[in-house]
Amino acid sequence: MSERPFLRMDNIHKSFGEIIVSAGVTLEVEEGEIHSLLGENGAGKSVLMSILCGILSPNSGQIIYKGRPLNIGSPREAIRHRIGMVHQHFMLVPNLTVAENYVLGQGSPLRLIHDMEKVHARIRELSDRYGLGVRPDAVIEDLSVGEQQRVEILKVLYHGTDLLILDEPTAVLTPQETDRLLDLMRGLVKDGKTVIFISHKLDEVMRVSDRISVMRDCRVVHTTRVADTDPRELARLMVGRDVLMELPRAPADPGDVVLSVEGLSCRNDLGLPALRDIGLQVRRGEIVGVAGVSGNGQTELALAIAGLLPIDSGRLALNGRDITGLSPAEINARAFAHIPEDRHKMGILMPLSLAENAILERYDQPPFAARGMLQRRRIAAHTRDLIARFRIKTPDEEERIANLSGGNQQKLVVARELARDPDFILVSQLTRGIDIGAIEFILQEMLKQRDAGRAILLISTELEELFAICDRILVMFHGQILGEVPADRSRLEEVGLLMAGQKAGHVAQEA
Amino acid sequence: MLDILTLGFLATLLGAAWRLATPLIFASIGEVISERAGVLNIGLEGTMLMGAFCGFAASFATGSIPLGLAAGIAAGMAFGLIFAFFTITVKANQIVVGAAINLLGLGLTAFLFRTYYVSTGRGVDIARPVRIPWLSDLPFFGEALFRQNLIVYSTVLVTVLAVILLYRSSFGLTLRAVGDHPKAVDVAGRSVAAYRYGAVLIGTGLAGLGGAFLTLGHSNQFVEGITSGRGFIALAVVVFARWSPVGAFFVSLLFGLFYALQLQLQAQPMLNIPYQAFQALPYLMTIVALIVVGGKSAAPRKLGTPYDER
Amino acid sequence: MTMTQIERDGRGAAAVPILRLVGRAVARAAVAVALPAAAVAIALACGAVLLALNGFDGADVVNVMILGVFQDFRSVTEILLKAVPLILIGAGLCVAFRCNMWNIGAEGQLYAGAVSATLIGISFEGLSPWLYVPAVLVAGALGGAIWGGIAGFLKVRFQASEIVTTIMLNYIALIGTSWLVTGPMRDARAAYPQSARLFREAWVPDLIAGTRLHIGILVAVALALVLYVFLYRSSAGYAVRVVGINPHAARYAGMNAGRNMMAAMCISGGMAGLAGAFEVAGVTHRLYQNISPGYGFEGIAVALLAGNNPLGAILSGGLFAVLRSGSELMQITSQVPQVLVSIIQGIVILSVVAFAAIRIWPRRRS
Amino acid sequence: MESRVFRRAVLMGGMAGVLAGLLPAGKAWAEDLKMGLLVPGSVSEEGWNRIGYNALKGVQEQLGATISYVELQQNPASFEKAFYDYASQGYQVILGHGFEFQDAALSVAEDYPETWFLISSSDIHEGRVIGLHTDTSQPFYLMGVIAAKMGKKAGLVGGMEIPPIQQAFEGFKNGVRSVDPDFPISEAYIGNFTDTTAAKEAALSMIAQGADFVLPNASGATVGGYQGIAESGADVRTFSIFSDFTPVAPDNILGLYVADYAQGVVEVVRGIRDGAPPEANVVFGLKDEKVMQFTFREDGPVAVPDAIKAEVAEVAAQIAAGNIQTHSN
Repeated sequence: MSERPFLRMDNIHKSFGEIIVSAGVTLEVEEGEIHSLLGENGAGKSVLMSILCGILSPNSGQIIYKGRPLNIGSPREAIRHRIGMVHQHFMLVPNLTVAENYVLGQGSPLRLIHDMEKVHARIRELSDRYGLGVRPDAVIEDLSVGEQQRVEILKVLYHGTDLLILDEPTAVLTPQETDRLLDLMRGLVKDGKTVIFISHKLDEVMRVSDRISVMRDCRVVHTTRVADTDPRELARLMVGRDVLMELPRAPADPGDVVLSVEGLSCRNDLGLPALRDIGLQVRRGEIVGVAGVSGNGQTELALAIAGLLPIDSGRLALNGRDITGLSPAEINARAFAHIPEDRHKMGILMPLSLAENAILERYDQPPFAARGMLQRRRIAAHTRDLIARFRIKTPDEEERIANLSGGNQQKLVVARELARDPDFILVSQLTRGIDIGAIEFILQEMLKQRDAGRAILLISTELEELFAICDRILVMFHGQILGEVPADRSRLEEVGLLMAGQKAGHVAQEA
Repeated sequence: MLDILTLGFLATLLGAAWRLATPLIFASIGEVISERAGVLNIGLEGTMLMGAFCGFAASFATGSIPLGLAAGIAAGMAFGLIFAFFTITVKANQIVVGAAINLLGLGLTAFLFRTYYVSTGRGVDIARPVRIPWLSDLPFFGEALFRQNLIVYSTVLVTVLAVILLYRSSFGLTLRAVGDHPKAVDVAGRSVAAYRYGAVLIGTGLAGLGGAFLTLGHSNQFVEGITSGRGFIALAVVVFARWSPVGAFFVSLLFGLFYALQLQLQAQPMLNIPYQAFQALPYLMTIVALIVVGGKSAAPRKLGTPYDER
Repeated sequence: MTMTQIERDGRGAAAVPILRLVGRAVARAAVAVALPAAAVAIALACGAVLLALNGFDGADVVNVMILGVFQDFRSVTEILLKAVPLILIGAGLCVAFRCNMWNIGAEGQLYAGAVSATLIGISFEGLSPWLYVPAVLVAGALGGAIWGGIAGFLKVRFQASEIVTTIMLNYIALIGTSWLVTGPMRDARAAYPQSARLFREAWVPDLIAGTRLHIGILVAVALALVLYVFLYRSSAGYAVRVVGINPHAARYAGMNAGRNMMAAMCISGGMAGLAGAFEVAGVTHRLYQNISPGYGFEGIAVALLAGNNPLGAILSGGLFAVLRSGSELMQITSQVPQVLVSIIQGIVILSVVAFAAIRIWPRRRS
Repeated sequence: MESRVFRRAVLMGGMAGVLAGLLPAGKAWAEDLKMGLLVPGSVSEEGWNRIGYNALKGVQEQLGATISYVELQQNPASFEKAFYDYASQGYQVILGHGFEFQDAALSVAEDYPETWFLISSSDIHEGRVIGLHTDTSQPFYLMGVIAAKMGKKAGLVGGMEIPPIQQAFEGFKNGVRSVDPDFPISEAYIGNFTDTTAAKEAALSMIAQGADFVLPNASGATVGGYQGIAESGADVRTFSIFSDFTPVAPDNILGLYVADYAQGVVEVVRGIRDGAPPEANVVFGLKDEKVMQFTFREDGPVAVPDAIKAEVAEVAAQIAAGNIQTHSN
């Protein structure tokens, strides 16, 4: 660490209500380096950078930039100090042209825009210099995602920047585009700029960084030069937990195939290929894990199986019967349960009571409905039963679910899905954002389900969770299943490497 | 035979259409600006009424038309400020607040008019037609089209200014961005709320002007409910015009034309089309336009959505 | 019964276990009534200030507008008569708003219902009232449901904003009615533009002889209850609410969002259409071009004040009927312009909105 | 049309009713005369509704009656209630100012046989429901005669197609045809009574198509019509109807037709009070000079030639004598 760092963020705290998103982060960046921020989703990387850019105000902490304290909490201050950020969700106005986006917010509001030709010329010049191929008069909404990203990067360069922050820039890029981006970053550093590169992809980070800071649980847990580390260490730092949970469990006794997926391919909501020729099977009495760095197709896999995302090709079967192309309602009716990735987006209805949330998919089926009417006594009894069995902390079943903690909300989702007596349970990010006690409880419940003969597919970015309950683990990378590893903690590094897209010699090859 | 095929008829029709379109042009261009910033103001009707009443009252008191127009604009903006406070600062539902604004506009203008002006029975002077050299001397069209008052002519100016504001100024660029991607504006260091306040105030100011035209540029008196639904038609104009000020100008003219045509065709004894058919046409056409152009495709992406900084 | 439950119930009326649910319902109702009541109080206060500033007696707002209308029995029946369309429309709009469908078109739907009811009511002489009255009412409800359903269809099929289409459909319905009563449906013997009189067998029977109050008030209250039960006790209503709260969750749960949106528009339209049928078959017995003085728009405020709860719409519909009658009374006794009621309604809406914001703000600020 | 839509859209204070519970109704008042008025629109507008209000004021001033009025915004559902309210509060005379109140009055009269119901512009006579008809077609007939003698083409701008307006226009047309059966007349309705802008444009479009004698008759919106006439130059002629619109169109107005309806109503009510109620429906016409005043302007820049004035006077006398039928029944 140098005596006078280029940038020092000191003990930054930030919380939204009771949710802590930055727990005393300290980060130092030196001039002229590519500094990677590595960490899982929710580790606090984007929040930290938003604070640096003035979009979010921290509760406490200070930032020293170029030797002087930075007046934080104002985007214009950051712009003035030539700090530029390329956001994960592009800050480009879709109905404006590239050049218009660049002059947005520049100068006096009362200024007339008459010198657009000059702007165009400068954009072309910069675009040529870095080989970005950006056309200044193109309208954003007509551009592909990769093109939009180049527009975003050039926007920051256009405004003049000494410190460039790239937030998950490769998440939406093809491998070829990623290569070009990494080359560009090196070129920028050569021009004397400093780059902060946010990613959770080990391979990219190893390829391009000078130094790496690993974030976990809203803190920087380690900073190292790239030469002093290796992907295994980084993987461990990223996913590592202080407490390794050892849940007692019997060896699996897999039975018939319940879910079978063959040749599944589909696109994400941006129209980009998300899944490529996925094949997998889940048998009665086993838990199959799907590991992978987020953004490698796990979300789409879950949605496609649940019938919530149209598929391009492939076949899905449940209990030997074809379910390809069926509606979510039809799939739900085939002993299929789904614990969704984002409970706020899909799993629960915040303004409603626990009881009303407990019947989400079965609102029109007996015993909860009879002759079209909700059977309130039965629903209440059922919900009380779930509350008791899952030890959900709530005054009663009439409480609004919004008033519960995240862990208790998730318990209700799990309880609801398990109560449907499914043959197959699709689980995404089972323990995201909930406390340790609830995690352990939920994991144990999943094991009980396995032992009761159910087939479970657990998609997770939490390796610890996967190792704790899975029988075997599939690793996804770039929309494909790269390999399968037995769920044995000694194989953790192997999984880490697969997550980074590296195949080791002794890993069983799969399509 | 039918008088309607003559050039003179056409010229008169266009002249009438322009006058009938004038309040619509002001209000709809104002609403274009407001909606481009993502704020849907269905309270235009009440706002126009305020403009009509306050314009009348100010002119009544001072005898000055310019002061009356200024008062109309100011009254519109005052209502705009209420609307903006509730929708932008309090982040309340824009439809609900707009409905309340309509009630307030109608109630207040009628209440005050009855309390203070009913028994006066006196009108105000209205803006006189102004001849434009050369144009007004054109045969047929000069006589009918270019013998309007300055307020009517100023619709062209307002349209041009709106185009410059929206498409040629830094303010307009940011304003359009606010309706489409407010976060990008926030990140660029500009206040989304300030721009939305600005857009709403411009929009309601123009609506106030549109209302004031009715009492200061066309009739010389305030009548309860004088706007007669024009605030709602302006909303339709905006959709039909696909959120473009130039489009709003011409769609308003088109709607004005329907109205003028309806009045003129009734006066043709040999034509027997129910005049209601023409009255319903603008509304039907707006629905068809929505189907053809698609509801969402042209609308600002964040129309009607309060901006949450998080 | 845990301690927490009992503590919570202490806020309600009863802590006795068996009355637990009742107690909570009372507590919730108290909260649900307190805020709208405060909003109305603020609005009346503003009205009083406005009156005082303009040389009237501010106290009239309470003495005349609220208390004055309860002076005799007939006045009360007239308030109830006014409440019929307001309750019907308000309760129906609760369903649409719960489904996040901004139906501004109840006025047009009322007209569509009035026209349909009239068509049936002037066409079949000699039918038994037991058959005829229901037929007329059903026709009205169907007419309104179709008119609302058009906007629903345009939304689901073309993503056309229901806010714009319902406003447009209002005008089309009003203009269409005007054409019908001055044209094809005009009563040739009458000079005033109006349809023929509905056959007597089609008239909605009076509830109390000697007054104009017809059984529509019972139907309105009953239907508000039915819609409450539909929304909160039936599985179909549950789906409507889920679609309104979170369409993603609705899809996840296997619900068809479009179908539910259509249902919500048809129900709210049907209620407005029924209100139109009651006006024609219960009050005027003819179709006029001014059959509604704005009930469809007032219904929006009724639903809003009711917190989008059909049960609440019974109360808020009644309250708005009182305000309407009261403002008429004020014109007679104090020469206060009747439009005062519009001002008060506008302020009621803004106050409700502001209260909702105050409840959310502390959370947002923390 | 927009006007009605508008009113519904934002004005919810359309319907009215009299809840006279607060009015003093004790025995001491039982002998006093109380009169109520129902008007279909706002008395704040110059025109029809104001005429009804003035009649009520006249009864108050000349007969010392207690008066009350209520505006009903053309909403038929509220008519019966308003009659009931007045009748039940012991009002002896209720004036429904407009033909549209007739049905409601008949229905309420069944329950209140002692109450007098006066209905403006109606020909009814059933028990104590009595039509008071100001036969507007008579002065309009005279205007038609003048138009046909002085002009080339006539234009009529109406509010809504309702009987008082239609009948007046019919009188005008009959008057025109008595002079020249082929004289061109155009006629248009703006569809409401509030849109002054539409009334003005309708007048302007008629003038553009050659009309040189234009009459607006659209209640509150009437003034818009006179403005259109005034802006079109002194070649266009008109008459001021119901109120004095001379300040609006000083160069165009040939004369005034002013109905002192109040005087007529006062006489009828006086008869009722004194035990001499009308025995049939009442029609006010040119014969009732106190009620119907038809005058030519002497001071204006435009004037009717004396020859025509004399002819008009002759026709007026014939009408007053009942020799000329100005409208069909």
